[in-house]
Amino acid sequence: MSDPKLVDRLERERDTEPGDHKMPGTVVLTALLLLCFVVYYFANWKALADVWHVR
Amino acid sequence: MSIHQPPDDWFQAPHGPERVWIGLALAWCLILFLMMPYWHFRGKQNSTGEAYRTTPAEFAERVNRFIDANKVGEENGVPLVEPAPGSDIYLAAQMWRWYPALKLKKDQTYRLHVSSLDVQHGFSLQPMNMNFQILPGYDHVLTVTPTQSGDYLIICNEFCGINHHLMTGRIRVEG
Amino acid sequence: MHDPQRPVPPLQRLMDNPWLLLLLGVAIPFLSYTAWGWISMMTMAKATLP
Amino acid sequence: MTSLALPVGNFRTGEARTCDTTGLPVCLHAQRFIKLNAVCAVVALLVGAIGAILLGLTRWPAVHLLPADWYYRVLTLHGINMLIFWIIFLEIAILYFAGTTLLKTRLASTKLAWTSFLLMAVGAVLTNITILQGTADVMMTSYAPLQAHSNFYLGMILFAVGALLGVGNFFACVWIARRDKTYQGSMPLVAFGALAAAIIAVVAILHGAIALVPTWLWSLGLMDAPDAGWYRLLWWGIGHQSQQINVCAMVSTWYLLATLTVGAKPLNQLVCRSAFVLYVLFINIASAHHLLVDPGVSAGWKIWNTSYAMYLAVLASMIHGFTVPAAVEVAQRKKGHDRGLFGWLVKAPWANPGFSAFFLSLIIFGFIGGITGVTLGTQQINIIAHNTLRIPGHFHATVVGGTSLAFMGLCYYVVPLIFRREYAARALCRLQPYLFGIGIVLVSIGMSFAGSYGVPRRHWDVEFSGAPFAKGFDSGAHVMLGLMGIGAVLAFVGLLTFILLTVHAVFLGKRNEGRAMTAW
Repeated sequence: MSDPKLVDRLERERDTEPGDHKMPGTVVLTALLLLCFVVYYFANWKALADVWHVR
Repeated sequence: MSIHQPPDDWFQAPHGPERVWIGLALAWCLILFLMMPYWHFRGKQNSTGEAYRTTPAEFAERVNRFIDANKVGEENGVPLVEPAPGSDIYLAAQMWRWYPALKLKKDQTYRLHVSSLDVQHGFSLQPMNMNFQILPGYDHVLTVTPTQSGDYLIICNEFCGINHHLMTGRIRVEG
Repeated sequence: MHDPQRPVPPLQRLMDNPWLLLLLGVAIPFLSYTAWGWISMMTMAKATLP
Repeated sequence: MTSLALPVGNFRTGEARTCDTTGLPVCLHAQRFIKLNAVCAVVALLVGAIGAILLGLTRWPAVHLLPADWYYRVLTLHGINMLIFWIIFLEIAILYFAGTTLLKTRLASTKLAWTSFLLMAVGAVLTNITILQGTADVMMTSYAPLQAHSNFYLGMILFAVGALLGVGNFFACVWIARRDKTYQGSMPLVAFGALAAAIIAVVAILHGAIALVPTWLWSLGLMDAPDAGWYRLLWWGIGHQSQQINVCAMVSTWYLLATLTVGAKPLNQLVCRSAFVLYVLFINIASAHHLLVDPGVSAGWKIWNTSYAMYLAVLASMIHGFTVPAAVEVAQRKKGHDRGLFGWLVKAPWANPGFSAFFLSLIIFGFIGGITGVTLGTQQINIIAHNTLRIPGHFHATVVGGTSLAFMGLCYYVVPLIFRREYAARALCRLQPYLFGIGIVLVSIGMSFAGSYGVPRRHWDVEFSGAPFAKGFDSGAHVMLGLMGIGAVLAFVGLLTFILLTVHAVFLGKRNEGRAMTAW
């Protein structure tokens, strides 16, 4: 960021204008994350179920 | 702006995809949360951390008495012990050995007492890959039921000094 | 700069109060993790080695 | 150089300058301590890096470089320099930045800052010397009753006290900023994240003091050995908490770099701040996951604490994992990079090392570090993971691929903006985050899957040659250890590149005073 004016401009801008943002790419990325999470997590429960019983 | 003071009215409920994601993440976290209590009551693998206070000297004495009462042979210089199914069995961790070697019956349940006679050790059963922390002064009780027969290796997986990698033991499970 | 007409929500009050956050941030883990864990270890029964 | 008008804030004459690039005020006292702490951080990083390559080449069974005693010595050195010294020195630097520049206030106390810095530096040097003398081969965790030389504990205590004073200075800055009304109402988001990190640091350092002071007295022969279980409980109160400081500092760095590189703004301040509050309140109890297969602590304690009280801190990380890329996406689309699902990502400034380091850090932390961490920290699943290589596999994705990489990205801005020197060899700078990121991904994956085969961590010889009972691991485990070794070499090259570029820039780089930094 070499333009100092950019910061001034950003500072004056409001944070969020409700409803005018689209983020479909992020939705896909995070959905993928959740999918990996679910798979890895339950694969581990499966692996655990195969070992000796212990209380 | 993340590096400037936010506007006065920043306190706003999220909306759109962000709101949906928070809901989804919360639901997933609830599932994560429920899995542990669920497995605690319904699963077969739970280390509840059952333990009693002891001392290395007391525990060593108990291990020796256990060996004297149940010894059936020797393996690689380590006494091999065959206890009665359902009984209390003892295993000592010490720089750098697991003592004695155990001969167990498949599908029988034992109360395995493990403690350390010196520093911290890690009980790691291979290739089953079950791991427990072993501390001096703590009689760690694992109520185990071997479900497969075969020769199993106990390795130490908590650093315990220069010969840590030599600290191995044996559990033999017969069908 | 705050508009005095608008009441500040309680959650925002918490977020804008570093000292309260510090107090809660230290107290919660100390009670839940440290004190409880410590009590759990101290109340451990003695091994009955016959 | 310094702008004629004094910057906004409570600065006295000659005490501050206006940043030529961002227009933010920079307190000159704070700037000095940012520099000092950052330099020490990079020195610790270099020590840790030399350790890293030696360890990687030892645990790669085909190479098996070091003898056993040096393996454990270097492992202790590597752990402490990377996880404690590199990270905490840089975090204290971040606190000086956030506590002054972002709050538009002067540094609260120069004397306190000097005391803090000297204690930390002396502590770090003393600990490192003791380790290299071979009298502290006890690993970073130094689990009692395994004993190190008393200077090892003393060094750690000095370092911790110094860090606590640095954190205290940050809180003092917050105090005077509020008193002088240099900010009103809510502080900037990045400063809020730094506040969260500072609070967690207080928890960590208090636990460190309770654990290490009796241990130090024991090593001097003045006390009985601390109880092993008690020591673990208290030690993990600093051992894991210090990693939670990383998480907060890293997430703050993500927000900062997203702003600096693509002009991203948080979508919703309430969401971001709530996530930080969840960290402050709940993430610290998660240290219990180190004691999941320990004797003595009850199942109730384990489940309650490792569920982070219903996984509220996991929720927080998942929220940041959405809001950060979403902020980038929104900013990019506003600039016109609006094609399809991922046009915004394709058109992102991948040649800017600040951006590539930040975004790779986000991906590595989330997809590898986060997922594995939550899974390993599940009470029963820990039975098949505790003390295996899965554990370092996890934290090399969080602390190294996540935090360290994000901090490297930060350095690509700190050096031009604070040291006011430009990086040379720009092409190499652009390449560096990828080299390091890919290397560390291989290290993490190699370790994680070798650990799934049961390969233990902190273990010199997984063939157990010479042991009474011995059976090596499957060939699959060896493939994974090989992958780890190759990754370690790549990551080391990437890390060394970073250190050389940064040291060169700090001492010999072209000065940029009086003008904006050269854009990446």
